[in-house]
Amino acid sequence: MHDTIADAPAPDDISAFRQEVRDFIAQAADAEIREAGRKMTSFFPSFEPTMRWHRILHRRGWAAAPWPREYGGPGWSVEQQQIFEDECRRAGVPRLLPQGLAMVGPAIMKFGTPEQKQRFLPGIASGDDFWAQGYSEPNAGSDLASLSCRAVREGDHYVINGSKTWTTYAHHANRMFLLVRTSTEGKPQQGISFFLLDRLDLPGLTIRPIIGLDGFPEQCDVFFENVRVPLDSCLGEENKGWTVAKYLLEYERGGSSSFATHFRNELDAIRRLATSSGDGFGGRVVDDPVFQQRYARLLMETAALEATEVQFAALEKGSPESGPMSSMIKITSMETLQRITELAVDVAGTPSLTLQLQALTVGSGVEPIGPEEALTIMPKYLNNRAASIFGGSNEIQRNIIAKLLLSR
Amino acid sequence: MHDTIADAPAPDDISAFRQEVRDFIAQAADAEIREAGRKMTSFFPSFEPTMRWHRILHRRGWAAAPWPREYGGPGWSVEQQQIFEDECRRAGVPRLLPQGLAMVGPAIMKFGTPEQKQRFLPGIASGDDFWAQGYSEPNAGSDLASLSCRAVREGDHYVINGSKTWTTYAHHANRMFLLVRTSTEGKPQQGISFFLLDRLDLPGLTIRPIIGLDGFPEQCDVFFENVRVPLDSCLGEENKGWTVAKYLLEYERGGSSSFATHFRNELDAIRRLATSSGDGFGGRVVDDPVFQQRYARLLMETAALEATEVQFAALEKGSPESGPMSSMIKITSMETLQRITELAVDVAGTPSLTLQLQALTVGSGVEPIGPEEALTIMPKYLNNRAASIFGGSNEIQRNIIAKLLLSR
Amino acid sequence: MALLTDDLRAMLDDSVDKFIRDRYDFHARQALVSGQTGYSADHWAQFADMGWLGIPFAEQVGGLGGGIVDTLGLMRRFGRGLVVEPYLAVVGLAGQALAGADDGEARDAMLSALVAGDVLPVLAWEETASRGNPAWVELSARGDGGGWCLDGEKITVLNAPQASHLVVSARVAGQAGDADGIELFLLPARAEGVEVTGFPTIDGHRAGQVRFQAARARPLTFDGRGGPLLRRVLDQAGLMLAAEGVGVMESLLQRTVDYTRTRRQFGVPIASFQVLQHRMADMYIATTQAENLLNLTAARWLPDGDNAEAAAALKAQLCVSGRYVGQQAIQLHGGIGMTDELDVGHYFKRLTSMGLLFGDEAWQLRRIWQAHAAA
Amino acid sequence: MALLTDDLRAMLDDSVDKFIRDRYDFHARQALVSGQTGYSADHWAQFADMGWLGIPFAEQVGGLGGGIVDTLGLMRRFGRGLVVEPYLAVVGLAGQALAGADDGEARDAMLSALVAGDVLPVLAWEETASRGNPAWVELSARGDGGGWCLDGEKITVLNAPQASHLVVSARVAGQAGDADGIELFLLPARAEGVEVTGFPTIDGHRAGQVRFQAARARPLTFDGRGGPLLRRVLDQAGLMLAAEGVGVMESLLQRTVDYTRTRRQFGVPIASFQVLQHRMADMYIATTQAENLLNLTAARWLPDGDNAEAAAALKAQLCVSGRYVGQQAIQLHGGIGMTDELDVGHYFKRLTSMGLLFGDEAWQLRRIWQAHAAA
Repeated sequence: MHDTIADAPAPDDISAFRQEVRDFIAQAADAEIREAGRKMTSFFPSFEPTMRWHRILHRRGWAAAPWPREYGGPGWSVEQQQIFEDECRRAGVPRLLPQGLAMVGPAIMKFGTPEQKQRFLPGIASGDDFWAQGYSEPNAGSDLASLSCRAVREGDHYVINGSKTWTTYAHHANRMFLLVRTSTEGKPQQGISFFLLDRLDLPGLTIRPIIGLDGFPEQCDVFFENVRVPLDSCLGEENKGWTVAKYLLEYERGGSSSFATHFRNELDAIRRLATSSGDGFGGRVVDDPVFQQRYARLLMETAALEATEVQFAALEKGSPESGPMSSMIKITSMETLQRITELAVDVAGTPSLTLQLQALTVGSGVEPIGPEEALTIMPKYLNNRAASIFGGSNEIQRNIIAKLLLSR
Repeated sequence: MHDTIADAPAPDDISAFRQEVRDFIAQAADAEIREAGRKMTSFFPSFEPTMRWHRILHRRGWAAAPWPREYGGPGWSVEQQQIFEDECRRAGVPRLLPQGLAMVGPAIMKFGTPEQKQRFLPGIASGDDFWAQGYSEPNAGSDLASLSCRAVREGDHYVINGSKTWTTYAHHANRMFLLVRTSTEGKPQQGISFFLLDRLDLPGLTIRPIIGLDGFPEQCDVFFENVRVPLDSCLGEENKGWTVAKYLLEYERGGSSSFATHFRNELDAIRRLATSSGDGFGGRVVDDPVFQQRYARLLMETAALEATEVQFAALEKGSPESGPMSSMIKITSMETLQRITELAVDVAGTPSLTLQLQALTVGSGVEPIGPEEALTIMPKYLNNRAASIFGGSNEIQRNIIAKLLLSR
Repeated sequence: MALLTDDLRAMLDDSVDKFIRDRYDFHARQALVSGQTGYSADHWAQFADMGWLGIPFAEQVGGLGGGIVDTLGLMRRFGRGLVVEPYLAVVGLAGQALAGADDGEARDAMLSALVAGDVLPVLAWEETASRGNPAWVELSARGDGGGWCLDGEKITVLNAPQASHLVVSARVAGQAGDADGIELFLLPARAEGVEVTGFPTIDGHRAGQVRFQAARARPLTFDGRGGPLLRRVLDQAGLMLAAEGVGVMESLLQRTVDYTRTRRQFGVPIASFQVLQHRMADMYIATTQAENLLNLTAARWLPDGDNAEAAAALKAQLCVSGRYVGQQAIQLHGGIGMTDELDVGHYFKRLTSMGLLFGDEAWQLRRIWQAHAAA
Repeated sequence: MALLTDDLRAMLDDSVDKFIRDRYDFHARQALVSGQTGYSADHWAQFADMGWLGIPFAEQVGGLGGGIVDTLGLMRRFGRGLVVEPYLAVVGLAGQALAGADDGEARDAMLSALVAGDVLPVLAWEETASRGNPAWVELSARGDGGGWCLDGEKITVLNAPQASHLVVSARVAGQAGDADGIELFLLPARAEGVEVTGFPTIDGHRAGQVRFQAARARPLTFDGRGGPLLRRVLDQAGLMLAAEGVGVMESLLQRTVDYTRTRRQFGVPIASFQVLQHRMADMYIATTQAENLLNLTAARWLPDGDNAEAAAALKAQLCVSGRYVGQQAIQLHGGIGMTDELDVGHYFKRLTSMGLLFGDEAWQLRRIWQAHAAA
């Protein structure tokens, strides 16, 4: 096994660090922030309290945990980052939104000009800016190369026409990164540019929230009608946006986050619910061997996922295994997650059918109907149907694996 | 619901008929015939005792149960045929081999000349002849249209060159029906002829048994090297063999036999084994809720299969549903069967790993090692891996369904 | 077994088709879902006029004299149209409970009004700890001289906020879980001591929690016949639900086939991808399995007998088929299937509800085993 | 955790690769399988010479001083080569039981002979009613002054017909199912009162039923330490089996990819069909899940600690992955995969065996739950 830990601090320092993190979260995360963590029903927690938590962490210097120190990161070892993440999960605070910190931020670090870095990175680190991601289009879902939103140079501006969809929280965003077609020559991947928009209150730019299966707006359509943006909007070279996008896709697909830890937390919650749920015969669901088998099977899947995450993290960059294994992580993590949400629904039973938009709204003060633990179960089940669709559908991921297998 | 029963006799006659069948089987089926039924581990029971049973039934006039009276059938109603089949299953006698009775026989009835009918049907009905089926070729499994075994006219003979494979019991057969290419013009399906060979001891014809996963020879390779057969070997017109083959495929795929009844018998056997099997904690497997769920799920699948069989039998010939539903029956019946054999293996546990070629051989007199009920479990599991391959693989069947769905 | 003539059933089916076509496009349906009452009283009056409310009831109460099997054509079409009117709850659940009541006077009065569209009784049977088990009744009924008092709580009472009356399972003897000692009671939904907490459900329907505190109610059954009646009613409701589910599934299959034919990716319709073709073949299989099992179960249904194993198998198949068809319909539609704007997600959510109502898959498999082992 | 140096392990792995390449093609393997003894004594002597038999044993008995994790490279390669020599039974099961024995004299004598290739001890633990449970021991050991007598029966004793000695779990106190009261005993396989009914198994290996009637045996453990030792040994054997299974699966995946690239249907290589591509992607995933879990489990293995949950998860994954990869390899090969002539069917049968040995999937899931619920 490769060692995945760099600059590992001494054990004593580690436990002191853990305590420091735990103490800080305990005093800094207020009730509404915790409520936002508790009421997460998709990959994206409630916007306002999460951004507030982002800014609180930033003031402590901890918001951009994996970032290098020069860009505002705390300079932590991998182990410290892991501890920080563990403690955040344990405390139930919301995960910070990834669009800036984990997506466009790293892309700007890698491909940005010094001017772009200076202009954009501080606002991402601080949480003063929120970036929307403009990749998908109505007719280009998992097939990014076919996108048709286009930008044409006119004097000292680009003029953008077209639309983007599945743009998470665009209605909350003040900035946006997006892929646009700047040329139709060559292969479809060529001629795509990666744009950074520093404002969204532009003439011709319209944002329309999309209501999801759970009844909440999370994604948005974004329409561009002759939207003018300056020529320095490109990240990287014009027509070379595919390189940036691929870099980010890899980043997103493999992920640095540990799904396994998250899944164990979800499973713990199911176990608690099963412990307080009747089986219809005076016993508890948790004692039903059929429940136990499904649960144990998910623990097994989670163990295998953890093992794959560890293996993936230990792979050398560009190793031939990293392609298929990153797709494999996407497939197995999302399918296991979907099965976890299915089990939760079955344990919760008919009370999970109750639609509780208000009780789910952070800060509403509305009490849930039925058991509190069941409140988020159905929204999670519904929202996570998207887990095998977005970010390159699982069908696309299997195509990728097969292609690599057959080309060996 | 359509009524599937034609010429239904009165209830009293029916129960008298059932008793008559039961009595006859009880006195006519000797120990070895029953042993052949008990030791069936694939769709094909042991050859010798099964053909002996065929001839015994023929003497009673009952061998060709679904055949019209003019060709030697007993002239039974559908209900009587069902009762006869039920009673045979109940008594555990082997199913008669289908190649003659259910495959080439009906094809000859539909496409044969009067001379062919007279020449071939009596031997099929009586069990004096056994026909091998020559469809598959080493390079044309589920893709029959691409077959390359060819016959060329030379004077008053055809000369056959090529080979066939997966030819069940060819090493026991004295006759054979096969598809050969007689022309290379037009579409691949055109130019295929359906041949009837009235002897297999021909110069240049070689039969080589293939040992299967279970260690027994059941299938054969058949090689043709300048094998000369008379010009009247064609069933139907030359180059129109595809029509005959399609007719037979439909016949085979939908089947008139009730898988559901068979599966319930198999499930009963599993339940008996589970009743006598320890669960490792002093209890019985049959009382384990996890076993019960898997078992009940298979009962459910069997109920749905039965419903589909009933629906299919009630469809008008040529109804638009009959195509997809016949493929559906093939898929679901074979996949349920495979799951049934999996459950059996899990209930039997490690004793099913014992390889017992002698004890499985009908008439060997060798006692099985371990529980008698476990003897056939592993061979069934292994052999039934083929259930989703042969007779048009389940992938092909799904292609067919999708094609029909998309063409509506 | 159907009781009505083929002609009459065909006529009913046609009238439902026409209603769905003329009055129940997706936008009209969504307007009802987001409205105050969650259904249309006009529609309901029309149901009464068309005789739909009377299909499975005796002619003496104004019904058509059919059986539960005769409602299946309507239910299947309601599935296709995603109808939210409380037909299952009123006709299938409370209505069937009333039809089996020992108190002939209450029965005839209520059913006459039900068939006329004047009352909306619903059935309250599920409790917090009952999962699928109708014998897990903790809610108690005590006789106090002149009458009976109910105390306890019911959950997921379908269409409770819209109900005029409640039919309630209550324990008069024994302990929760005992098959004996259960009776059914009738009371107005707005009676004293009744508190209904209504809510929308994820599938666009309405339901409620109902608390009873010394609520006075009239017994509908006697001598412990409430328990067996309730089990029969739930089995019948499962049959109706399966018919609705088949309607939902065939709609989803059709929409998915249509969508994949028009949606293009990588320069071709996505229906040309073999993996999606096989997925649709499996959706067809799942749908057709449920449909065939529904038909066979209906054909063999014993109006007064024990249909437990067959009902459990059908409901289990509905759970299995419904989950597969619903999930794959979303998957094959991709992101657009995740939106509130397209009907696909609403069909999916209805199937999700169906999976849980009247006992989930594991529950039904357990019942299959029990019935099978007892046979 | 591995105990040997990376260099030494790499050397061992290379030597196994060379052996498989030079001496173990499929036909050579099949000749062994159908031969009288079912393995090659020459090979075994070579295993001893190469030091393979000593990998997980102390230097004082001639071993390399490694741990069970150090055998995994070899086991994986044995999986690729479908090796039938009784390495798992002798080194993994009996050898590990002996290595943990309290009787130091018997231990050292047997292990020295084992490492030298002079004895073939095997472990007899499974009984008719024990399923995966090593505590379900009915076979009894009674002390009679000078020694101990065994009475009872063991089933599926791996490599029993080839064994020189038997290590047997026996009950000295308590009842079948009790975790306490179990000790391990040693006796020659041809001792008086021992009857071995040998047979081939479907995977080309050998096993046997063994009956003990007043068979005199020497105790290897005392004070109830036999039970815990046996559980540890079985967990270790599961780890070795998983390594072998990963070797089998990667071979099947490679063969399937190769076959679908060359086999043509409908005028194209069948590897061009998307459905088969996805099937192979899933075979890759299943194989890689098992491989990664094997590696992580090995890295975290506690040589003397409780590995129960991790061992159960790994074995469960082996069952799940092995079943899928084996079945799909047959399916994608079509008819040819059903024949004795091609190695694919033999790999499949080995995976089938693995699924049942040391407790099947349901058994392992039960153990996962128990360990998890206890934590």
